[in-house]
Amino acid sequence: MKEKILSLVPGAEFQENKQYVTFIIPSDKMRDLAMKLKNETEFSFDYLFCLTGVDMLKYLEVVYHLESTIHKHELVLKVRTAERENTSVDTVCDIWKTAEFHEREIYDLLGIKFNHHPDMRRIFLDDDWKGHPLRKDYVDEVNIVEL
Amino acid sequence: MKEVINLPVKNIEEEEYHINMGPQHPSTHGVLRLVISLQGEIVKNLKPHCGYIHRGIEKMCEKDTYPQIIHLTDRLDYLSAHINNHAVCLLVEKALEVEVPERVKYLRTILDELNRIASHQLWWCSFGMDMGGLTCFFYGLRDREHILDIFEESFGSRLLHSYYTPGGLLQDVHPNFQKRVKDFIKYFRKKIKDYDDILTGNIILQERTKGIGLLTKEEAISYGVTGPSGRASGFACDVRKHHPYGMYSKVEFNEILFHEGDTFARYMVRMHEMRESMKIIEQLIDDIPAGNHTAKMKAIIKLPAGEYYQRVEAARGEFGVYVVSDGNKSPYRMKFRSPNFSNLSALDHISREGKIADLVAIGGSLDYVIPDIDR
Amino acid sequence: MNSFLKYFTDIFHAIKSLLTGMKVTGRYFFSPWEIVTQQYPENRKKLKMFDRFKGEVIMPHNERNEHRCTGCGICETNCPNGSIEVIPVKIDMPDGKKKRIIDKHIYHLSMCTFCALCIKTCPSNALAWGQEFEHAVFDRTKLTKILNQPGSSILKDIDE
Amino acid sequence: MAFSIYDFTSFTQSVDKFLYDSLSPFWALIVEMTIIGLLVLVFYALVGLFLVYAERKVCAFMQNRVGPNRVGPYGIVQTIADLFKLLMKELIYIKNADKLLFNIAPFIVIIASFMAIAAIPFAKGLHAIDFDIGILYVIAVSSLGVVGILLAGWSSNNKYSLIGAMRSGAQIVSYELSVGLSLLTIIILAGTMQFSAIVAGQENGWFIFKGHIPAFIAFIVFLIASTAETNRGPFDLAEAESELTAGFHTEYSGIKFAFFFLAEYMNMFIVASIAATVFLGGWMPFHVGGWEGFNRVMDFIPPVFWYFGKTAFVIFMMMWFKWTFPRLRIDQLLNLEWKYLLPINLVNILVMAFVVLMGWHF
Repeated sequence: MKEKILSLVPGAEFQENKQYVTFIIPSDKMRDLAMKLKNETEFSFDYLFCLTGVDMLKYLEVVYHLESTIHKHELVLKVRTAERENTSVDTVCDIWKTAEFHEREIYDLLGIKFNHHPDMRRIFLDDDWKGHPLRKDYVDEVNIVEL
Repeated sequence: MKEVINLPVKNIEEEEYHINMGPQHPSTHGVLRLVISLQGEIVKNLKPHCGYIHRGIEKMCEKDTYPQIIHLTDRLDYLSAHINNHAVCLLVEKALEVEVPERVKYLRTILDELNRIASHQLWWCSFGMDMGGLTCFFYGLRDREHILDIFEESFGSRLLHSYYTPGGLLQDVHPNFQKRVKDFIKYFRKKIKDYDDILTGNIILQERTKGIGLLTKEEAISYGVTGPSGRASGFACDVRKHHPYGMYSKVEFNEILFHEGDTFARYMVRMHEMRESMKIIEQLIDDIPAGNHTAKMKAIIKLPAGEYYQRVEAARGEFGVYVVSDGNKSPYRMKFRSPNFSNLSALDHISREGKIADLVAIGGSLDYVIPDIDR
Repeated sequence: MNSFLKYFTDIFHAIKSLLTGMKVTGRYFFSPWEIVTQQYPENRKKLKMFDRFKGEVIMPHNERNEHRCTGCGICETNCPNGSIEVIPVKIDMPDGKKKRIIDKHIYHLSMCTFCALCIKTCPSNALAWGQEFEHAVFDRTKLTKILNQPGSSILKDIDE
Repeated sequence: MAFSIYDFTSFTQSVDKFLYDSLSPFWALIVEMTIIGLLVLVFYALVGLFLVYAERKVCAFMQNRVGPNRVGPYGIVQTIADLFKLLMKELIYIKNADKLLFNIAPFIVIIASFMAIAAIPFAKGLHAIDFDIGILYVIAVSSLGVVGILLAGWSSNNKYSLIGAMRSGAQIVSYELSVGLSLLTIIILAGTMQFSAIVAGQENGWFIFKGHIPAFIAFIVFLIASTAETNRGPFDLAEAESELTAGFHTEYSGIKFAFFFLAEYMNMFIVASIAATVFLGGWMPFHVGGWEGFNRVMDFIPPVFWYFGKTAFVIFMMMWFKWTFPRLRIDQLLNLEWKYLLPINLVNILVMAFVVLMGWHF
């Protein structure tokens, strides 16, 4: 599978991970790859079981955990954003419907915008909330109590 | 004089109006707000608004050590607290490559299943209440009490246990544990017949749930609807079967699969799962091996740098923990993949063109626990 | 004709299913000995919680008013919510050395989530669960408790 | 002034005579009406209090609970305590609500149930007014209550209330039919609409036994339809607390809510007493033709007890329904009426007419 994905996306970077096959995908190629992974029968990754974001200080990362319910194989894809502020990644919520809520959550808590998302609003916090709490540089002197 | 505003009068039959269901509403089971567009009584559109009980648990985890995180996972899906604890414990054990004693595996599996039964009992009674049958509520709670007593005797708490620790259990179970569990199974096998008599076979329930809230298998997979709700659509998503942990690879049990995908199928999956869970417990309870209740762990648990993911089957679906560790004693980023969050996303799709009463039935059958959605 | 027959069999099955349900509730109505409600304030005298019931964190003292807490503060660092504060004092020993003992072991019951980490990690087993569960008070400052009793001292064999 | 617990006729007549003798006819009428009004009011309150308590105890026992047991021995004063609570609660006025209709609605509901009591025979001679068309009067009056429910839902300016009221309207309009038709079945058998005559006709056997199969079907249909007409579970769609929070009385508080609450129980009492009177012989004791000794023993039990016993039985059945079944959906509710109850009822009337014509009844 490693070779197949590398051949599909030339810019992909393989990452060592004990548990899952992991790739770092350039953000502009992600949507095409997702389309292929979902639709091509040899992959048929139809189940996105986890979608999350990580703040890596220099950049933000979106992590896609995929599983195929037919072939029972799993794959982890990561997309790195170029910078921290005003970044955006293409949405996959038309490919895997579950991504719709998860992308809203990532936007809410990490501030990564998803292009072409039908309803890009905050999901947990108020609409006028300042900042994105899961970022490492988020400060909130009132609500976060340091023990 | 009042200003007269002339709005174009729409066809009154087609006019939609909005209702806020929640944050305080008897059938949202917590502080969930659903903005429903109605046409008469028909639900045309539905927008869930979450976050009323968002506590930022993922952010809190970034400050806590791994043993401390356990007690936060209790507070996600509070009805399957053991199973959530199990996920974090398994993740830490996997990362540190610790082998837990057999006894711990047995006990954890039994407790998980007891927790699943308790959760399904509570689901059954609240579902009955959503449908208007208030008596179900008391029967369910009455039987759940027996499980909670077993829990209380062994580790002192009834709902939020924090009983699993990385490497084992906090303390050994009470000497009465085995006997009480066996008594409970005997008792509940009798009482579950009442459940079938009063609700399952009831013509009103069947009429109200069959063919309501259809979710096809493809949609279930796409929406990530897991657990009993997913299995009712034919999505074989039982983590216990497909990615076994604990003792699940060694016991015999069926993955309950229905293919109708309607509310009644979701109901039936849970009813069968209670029996299936009892079967698992019966297989394990007699030969719990003697031994230590915990593996040897370092005093301060530090995960090696890297990424870890652990999936378990919670009572409402697949619960996942994703940890990015930088080698410190607390995680760099911790993400809980909560089953209810994904299940909720399908609610809009499956309740459209139904009636308000259908929405309540569908909501009851999806069995959402709001703190798990909001985290 | 078939649909006509179905009409009546449907009615028959519906009534049968309703009667099965009524049988269950009717049976419970006429068997009041199956009532499970506990009469709480009345049974207060008899009500005994399980030994392991987590009511609150206590520090057991023996009859000579001695506890086992050394004031090391491990419980404080392990508590996820900051509900334990250990305030030690240094006292002068007869042989001239200074020794760290506990002055106050403050426990905020209002912040405790009953995760049992303090009890589990205590190296000298100084803490335990108390079975008291009627914690309702009118003022939440009353939920802040000092666990070591006034005038108590540390047990000799822990000390050495 | 002869007083007998078996026959109130002479007692009521002597009271009547005494009043007319000592006062002018106009004032006698006024005093008589006042006395009856007060008696009915007291009766109303007592029955309401008792029924609320009974409902709680019944549902508690069905649910393996004890039920109210704090206020007074076995909690019998619980409802009175609740009444005081409701009396002392604040009456909340809603912005943009239609004030007049909002305030009138609970009264309409309660007056409708109040009026129906007048025609019900409690025992021989214990009867406020004995109309020639008693059944028609009771059906007409008891269906007035829906006007109050509709007004309450509409004037509250709350969407939940409105949905509840509309459901209630649709429900009562349809189930009124079944109630009427099932009573009509018995009217055919009895040949009269006067309550006293209907009861008298059951001296040698209740109509449910006399009319055998068609009467029994009519009884079942009446039980279902009247449960629906009183907005009780499993037909409590107008309130449907898990869907519409509290339905049409969401916005009501304090004593106005208590009116709705009381009216629900009174309606239940009224339909139960109609069922008892029309199908189960009213205050008439249980007689089996030919068994003289047995009939004598049955006669020994006063008619008032027979009447209340039968009513309590029907009420218990309705409570049993409510605390067992899940709620129906609105379309199923209407399906049940129009597809099942109504055709069965119409056929049943034909069968009954045939039975009566052929003289097959007892």
